[in-house]
Amino acid sequence: MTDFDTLVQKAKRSWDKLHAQKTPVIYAGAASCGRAAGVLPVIEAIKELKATLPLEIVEVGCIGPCYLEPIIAVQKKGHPTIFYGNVQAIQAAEIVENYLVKNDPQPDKAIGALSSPNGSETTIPSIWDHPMLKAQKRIVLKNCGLIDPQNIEHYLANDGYQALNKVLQMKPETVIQEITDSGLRGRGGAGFPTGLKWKFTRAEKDPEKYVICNADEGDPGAFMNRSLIEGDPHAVLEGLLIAGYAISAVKGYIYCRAEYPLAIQRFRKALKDMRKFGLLGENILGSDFSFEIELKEGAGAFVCGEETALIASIMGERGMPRQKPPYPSQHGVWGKPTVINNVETLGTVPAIIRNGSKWYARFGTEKSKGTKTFSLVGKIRRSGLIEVPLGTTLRTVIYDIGGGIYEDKEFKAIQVGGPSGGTIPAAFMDEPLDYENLNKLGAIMGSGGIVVIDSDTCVVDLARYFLQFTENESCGKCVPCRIGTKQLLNLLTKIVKGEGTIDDFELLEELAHTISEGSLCGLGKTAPNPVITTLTYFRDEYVAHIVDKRCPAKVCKDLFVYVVDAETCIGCEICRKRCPVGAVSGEKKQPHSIDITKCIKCDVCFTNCPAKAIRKVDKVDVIHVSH
Amino acid sequence: MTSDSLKIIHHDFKLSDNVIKKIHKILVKHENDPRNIIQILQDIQAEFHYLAEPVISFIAKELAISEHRIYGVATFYSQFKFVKPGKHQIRVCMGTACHVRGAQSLLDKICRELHIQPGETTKDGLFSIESVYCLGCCALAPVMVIDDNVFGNMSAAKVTKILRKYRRANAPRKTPAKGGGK
Amino acid sequence: MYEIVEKREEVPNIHRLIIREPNVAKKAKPGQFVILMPDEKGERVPMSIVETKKDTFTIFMLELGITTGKIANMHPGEKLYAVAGPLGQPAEIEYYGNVLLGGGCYGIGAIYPLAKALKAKGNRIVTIIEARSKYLIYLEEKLRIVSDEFYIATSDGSRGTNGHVQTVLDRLIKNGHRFDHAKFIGCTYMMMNCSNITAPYRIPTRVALNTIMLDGSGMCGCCRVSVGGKTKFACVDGPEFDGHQVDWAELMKRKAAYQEAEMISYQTSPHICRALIENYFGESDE
Amino acid sequence: MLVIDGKKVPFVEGKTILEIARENNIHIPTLCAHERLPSFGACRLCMIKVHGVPGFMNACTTPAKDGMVITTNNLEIKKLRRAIFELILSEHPSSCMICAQAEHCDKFNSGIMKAGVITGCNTCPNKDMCEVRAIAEELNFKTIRFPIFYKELPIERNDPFFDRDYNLCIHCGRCVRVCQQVEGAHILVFTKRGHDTKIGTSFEKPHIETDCKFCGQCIDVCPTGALSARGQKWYQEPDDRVRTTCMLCNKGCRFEMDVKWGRIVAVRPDPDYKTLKTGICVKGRFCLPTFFNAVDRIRFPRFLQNFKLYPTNWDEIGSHVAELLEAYPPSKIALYLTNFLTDESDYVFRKFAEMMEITNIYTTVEDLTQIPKKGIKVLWTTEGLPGLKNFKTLEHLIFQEVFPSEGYELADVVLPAAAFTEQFGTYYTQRGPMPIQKVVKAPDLALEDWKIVCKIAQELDLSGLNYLDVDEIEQEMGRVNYKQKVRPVDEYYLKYRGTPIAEKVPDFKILLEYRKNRAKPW
Repeated sequence: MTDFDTLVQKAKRSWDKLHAQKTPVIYAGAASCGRAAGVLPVIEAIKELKATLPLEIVEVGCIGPCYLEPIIAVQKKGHPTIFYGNVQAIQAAEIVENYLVKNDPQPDKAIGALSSPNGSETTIPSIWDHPMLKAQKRIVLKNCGLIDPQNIEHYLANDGYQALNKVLQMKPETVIQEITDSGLRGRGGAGFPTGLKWKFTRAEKDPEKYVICNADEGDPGAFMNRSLIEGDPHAVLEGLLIAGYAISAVKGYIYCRAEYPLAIQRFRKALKDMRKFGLLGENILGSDFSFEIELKEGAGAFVCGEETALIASIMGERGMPRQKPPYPSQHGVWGKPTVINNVETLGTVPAIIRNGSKWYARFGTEKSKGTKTFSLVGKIRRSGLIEVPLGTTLRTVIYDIGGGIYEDKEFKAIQVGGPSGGTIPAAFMDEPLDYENLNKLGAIMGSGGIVVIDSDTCVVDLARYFLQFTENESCGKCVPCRIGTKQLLNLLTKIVKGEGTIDDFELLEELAHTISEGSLCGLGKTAPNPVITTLTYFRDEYVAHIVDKRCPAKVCKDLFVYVVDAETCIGCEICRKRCPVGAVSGEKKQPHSIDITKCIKCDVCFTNCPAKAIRKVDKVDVIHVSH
Repeated sequence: MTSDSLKIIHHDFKLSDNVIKKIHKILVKHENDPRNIIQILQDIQAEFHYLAEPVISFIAKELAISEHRIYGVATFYSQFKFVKPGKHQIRVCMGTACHVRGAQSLLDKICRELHIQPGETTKDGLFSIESVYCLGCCALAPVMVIDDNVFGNMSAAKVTKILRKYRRANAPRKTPAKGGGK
Repeated sequence: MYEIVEKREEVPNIHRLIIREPNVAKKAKPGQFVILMPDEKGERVPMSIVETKKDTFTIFMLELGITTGKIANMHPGEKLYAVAGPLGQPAEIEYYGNVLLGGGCYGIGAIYPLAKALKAKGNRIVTIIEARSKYLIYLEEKLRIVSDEFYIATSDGSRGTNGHVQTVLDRLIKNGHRFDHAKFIGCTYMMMNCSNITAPYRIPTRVALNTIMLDGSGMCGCCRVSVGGKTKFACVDGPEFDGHQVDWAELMKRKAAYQEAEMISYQTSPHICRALIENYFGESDE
Repeated sequence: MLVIDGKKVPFVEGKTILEIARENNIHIPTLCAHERLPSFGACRLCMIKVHGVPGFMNACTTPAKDGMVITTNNLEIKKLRRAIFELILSEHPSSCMICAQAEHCDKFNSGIMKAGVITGCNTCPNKDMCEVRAIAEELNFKTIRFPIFYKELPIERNDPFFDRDYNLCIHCGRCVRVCQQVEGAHILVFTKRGHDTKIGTSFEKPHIETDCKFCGQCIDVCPTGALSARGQKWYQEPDDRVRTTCMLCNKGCRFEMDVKWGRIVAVRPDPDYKTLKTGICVKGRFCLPTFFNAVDRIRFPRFLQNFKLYPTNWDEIGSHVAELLEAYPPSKIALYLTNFLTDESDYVFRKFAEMMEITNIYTTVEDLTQIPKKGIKVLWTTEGLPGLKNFKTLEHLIFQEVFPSEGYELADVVLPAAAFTEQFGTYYTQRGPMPIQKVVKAPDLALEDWKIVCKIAQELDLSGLNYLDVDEIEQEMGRVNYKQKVRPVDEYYLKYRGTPIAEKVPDFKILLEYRKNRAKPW
């Protein structure tokens, strides 16, 4: 019995004790998204119950469906554990009491159940049959939402560090071969085969090698890495250790975004526990493999997601990318060979080692193996974090898992891969989601952020939004990116204001080509993607903005005006009172009117009108602007 | 455009003894290693809320590196501030999901309410506002964060209510006899 | 006396100065100029008067060299060493009918008083202004108010026509515009080209020459220009002359007479810009 | 073996494609590359196509590999290069580059308009050596389709010696890289990020408040007019470029000096002399032209007559001095040899003293204390000296100097000496004997020191001292194996002969005044 097995036995005993204990346990989803949805007041409310009712509260990560947050799960001895969603602070105590005392699981509020060993049956469907979770294949998110991220024993009890223990008996080369055979590719965005990357770096002569976990995740609209770190940090750290062993690195770095304070706390706690359990530092688990991990916080720079900029940032410099070659595998941090892997890539490694590469290679398509986590946000009914095998069609993701479009509006397109990605129209709903296909469509997999947009979103404005983001986050080193993105933004701003001219089309395309061909790093090379894809798939909207001076989605403020529809207006005066600039006039109970010269289009009247009497009308129809 | 308008030297920031003591504590924590300059600056900002010129030139002397390199690194990252921020820091998320759900009009509403532009601090020093990219709770777009508490599903109407709550919390204690404010 | 009441860099390299000098303000007529000296060792630089109020007058000074550099570094409230003027003959201001006014860089300011005066006489004013780029255009609103037609030309095409006053002028004439009188103020090269365009159409053309000047009262003769074969003094006979008579080549050679001395003055007594002194020793006499 | 544009070129390990192309004089336009600086890859103009590699690579940072087939100039690359250059021009005051009237305007206008804030090439000091203009001409650039963006940054003139107008800056980063090489400097850095990136110092401090050495290397590498030396611009093309060695101290820095209108107008480190790590010091780089062109140089020989120094010619003054020297025994005559004499002048003076049996040869101010002890009557000094008044025994003072420095008012005879940039010779420095080249003619009647001695020797009809030129003296020194030693003058010595440099160069005075409590002012 090596000391590792004793560790695991002890962990399993405490895990089983927790699940079989008499006193009921409340699992609360307390990742950042849970807290934003108000889980902390819910926990406070349940704590007050402790005075009357013996119970224990365990904070767990997010199980995925953010739209149901805050989520709690109530575990009662001899009964299935019931999950409840959208729990507000006031009704929290009542729900828990009903189930524990009155034994009434309130099926209407429940979102799913988890049968406990030799527990009684229940009519509530299993949580895993919940529409959002059914079609998923949770490998890297296996523990998220179920285990306490701050308790290493929970991880150990669920096959934690088995892979590391197994790897320590294997030769590093075989570990690399195993990862190569699994077909695992970088989940950060480029999709470079992980096995190859490790092989190149291991081949370097210099003995001092490093591994870096890229947790910068700057893409707006993407939070997969955060959820994974806050839900199951040890999975990532175990992957980092295995990578370190495979290329015989001396040290590992974690570069985590400063905007994720909770994730940083989870990492700190996990590292402390690993040291205590002998899983870090000298002779890990008694082997001759020693490894140190240092956590470095980013400081607010999207460009630091790019490899060489990240390396510069770790070295305490300005995060300005460097030309490749030489690639980081030959000349990385401190000039030494370095492997840089994304959080999700490292998180998947333990599962591959445990179950073997053939098992993992069964998932996904011929070239894009395995599963990928996506953050499903925007105008979707069921938004949240999902993990599906690569090659799943967009239709399954949007409709089966995502539950279709919010308020049943018309599904227009998805924006995938963040500011370096592209906008894929709804017509490609049956396209499989994998690296090759997305590149073919002009987008990139990127970190996997899918933002669903409906007919109320203007793609030209969306492209402008992304350009504004990349222009703001450009490091400013090379000309095409520093000046090109600014000029591209100027062009789009002109178009959005209705001042575009015909030759702007040609200039847009040429400038986009110049930036992507001329830029030094990934940020610049992919910055024009949003413009290029929207130009290819939604050219009619550009024509509408440039030629007809209309915004079909009524988003571009300079192209439409607010008008009150006299018939439906009930004269309730809400708009007149709420208007910040006094642009609305009219008597009580009489149809009101809006002075379009004063109106600053703050949208307050449109959103608050009970009778939905306010219309957005194209400016050209209202005012005959003489050219 | 004479050049003296360029100077943003903080004469008002005094390098008192306990300030120096705090700085030394931070430097020692990072082994006086210039390679950890970013982590050092993060601790300095956590301690003094912004990076003042006297502090940066002091650190430069201690670590024997050029203060200009430190300034160059500090101005690269958006986390570092060079102006005294407000007591309460408001951050409006401009991530994709929030943008698509009207974050821009939310930001405009707050700026109208506080009469400042993003990156500035209100005259009474109570609030400073900035737009940030993706705080990672996209499902609750649009999102506003004040100091550490997060407000999801924000709307223009809620803004006034929340700001008033903060103002009241910071209003000077009026003697109760006179009756509460408006 | 000679206090700088207000000073602002209107556009890069052109400073708007309001100087308190009662009798210049009272007596100055459109087209006249003043000669300024920043300190007793400074050169005497001529400046067209743009506007006059109760006891102050406004000039738009282009910073070109050491002396205008010294003035450019002065702050409101400081005093100039000397202000001489109003000097030179006032511009011819009568009713002509259609009048064309062309202004280039500092000339944009200089044509404004002429435009106001000519407008008062009932003329129909067509104004063309030129600058290297859109960010160097100033006084636009005021000029639009007094002009019936207003055109802009920039040499990089960032605003209005891509070209110069003569490009627009040429196009207007070819489109059938008729002018009874033309006035041009700006760099010598522009005034020459415009005069050459108006010559074949025999449009009476007046140009305000910006020669090197010393005393400004006809004594030293360093502002001499040959106009129609005769030698004239720009300070007393001018500054306005018949554009078609001016010997431009000679004027240009004269203007370059002191290139070497100007360059050496940067070297031997490099102008210690006041910001230098104020920053270190706070000696400025504010 | 590589193939560039169809031309076979030898492969060299460890070199970038640009270096190899340059060595085989294949032209690739660049802006941010500089042979003395590490490659940076920011301007992206050096894009080339390597067959077999998708997309374009930039030549300056891509290490060459054996067997590469490279195209530097096909249509696709030209289009991309033009588009990138158009972006650069859209943020640089480039109206003169694309103005239709540019040639006529240049021909017509006689010289550069010396503007304060630079808004176009014809007001820019860098016009004739501007690399941006060169590329504009090479690409025959005529229009910019993008809206022009002017940064509206204030012009920075709050420093001695140089002006900074960052509106012209194209962010090539050369100045940042060269400033990093100067050990201990690292003053100019990139600040802020993205489109607002600006090169500057911490909190936009003037350089005088930083540890800037004012070595001026940032100005030398700046491809545009953003960084310029205030006293050394506007002269456009120099008439001549001469290289010599500096004699302001014993380090032996090499200069390249621009000459225009018979005057020194600019100084920069000798480009071929790359061993100099920190470039040249502020005295050589910025003060020299102003110093030697100061108006109050001693120009004519003078002798005292009823309390006034009358100018005269060399013949008359020669005989006058000869009489003076013959009137006193050699033991009553003293010679003061400054450290700033060229080796030849020093040798000729000592040979003259030997012939005249003058043994009192002083080289330091302490030696002057022997004057009262030995009752010296006549002092021939080549450097302005302090406190000559209180040597009561002195009756005659022969003052041979470049400037009327300390002691000039006591002189009976004034002899105008030429500065080291106005004569040939050698000067023994830390690097051994270094050649001194004549850059400009000495003002009016000023002569080399050794020529003055020879003139007086002629009057005293001493033989063996009538040398035609410096080479003659050098051969003689070689024959007699005359051992010269390094002068005890270090980089921070603030005078040249007797004149403090700060006295003639106002900006230098400010620099010393401001940094008086620093161990080393630069």
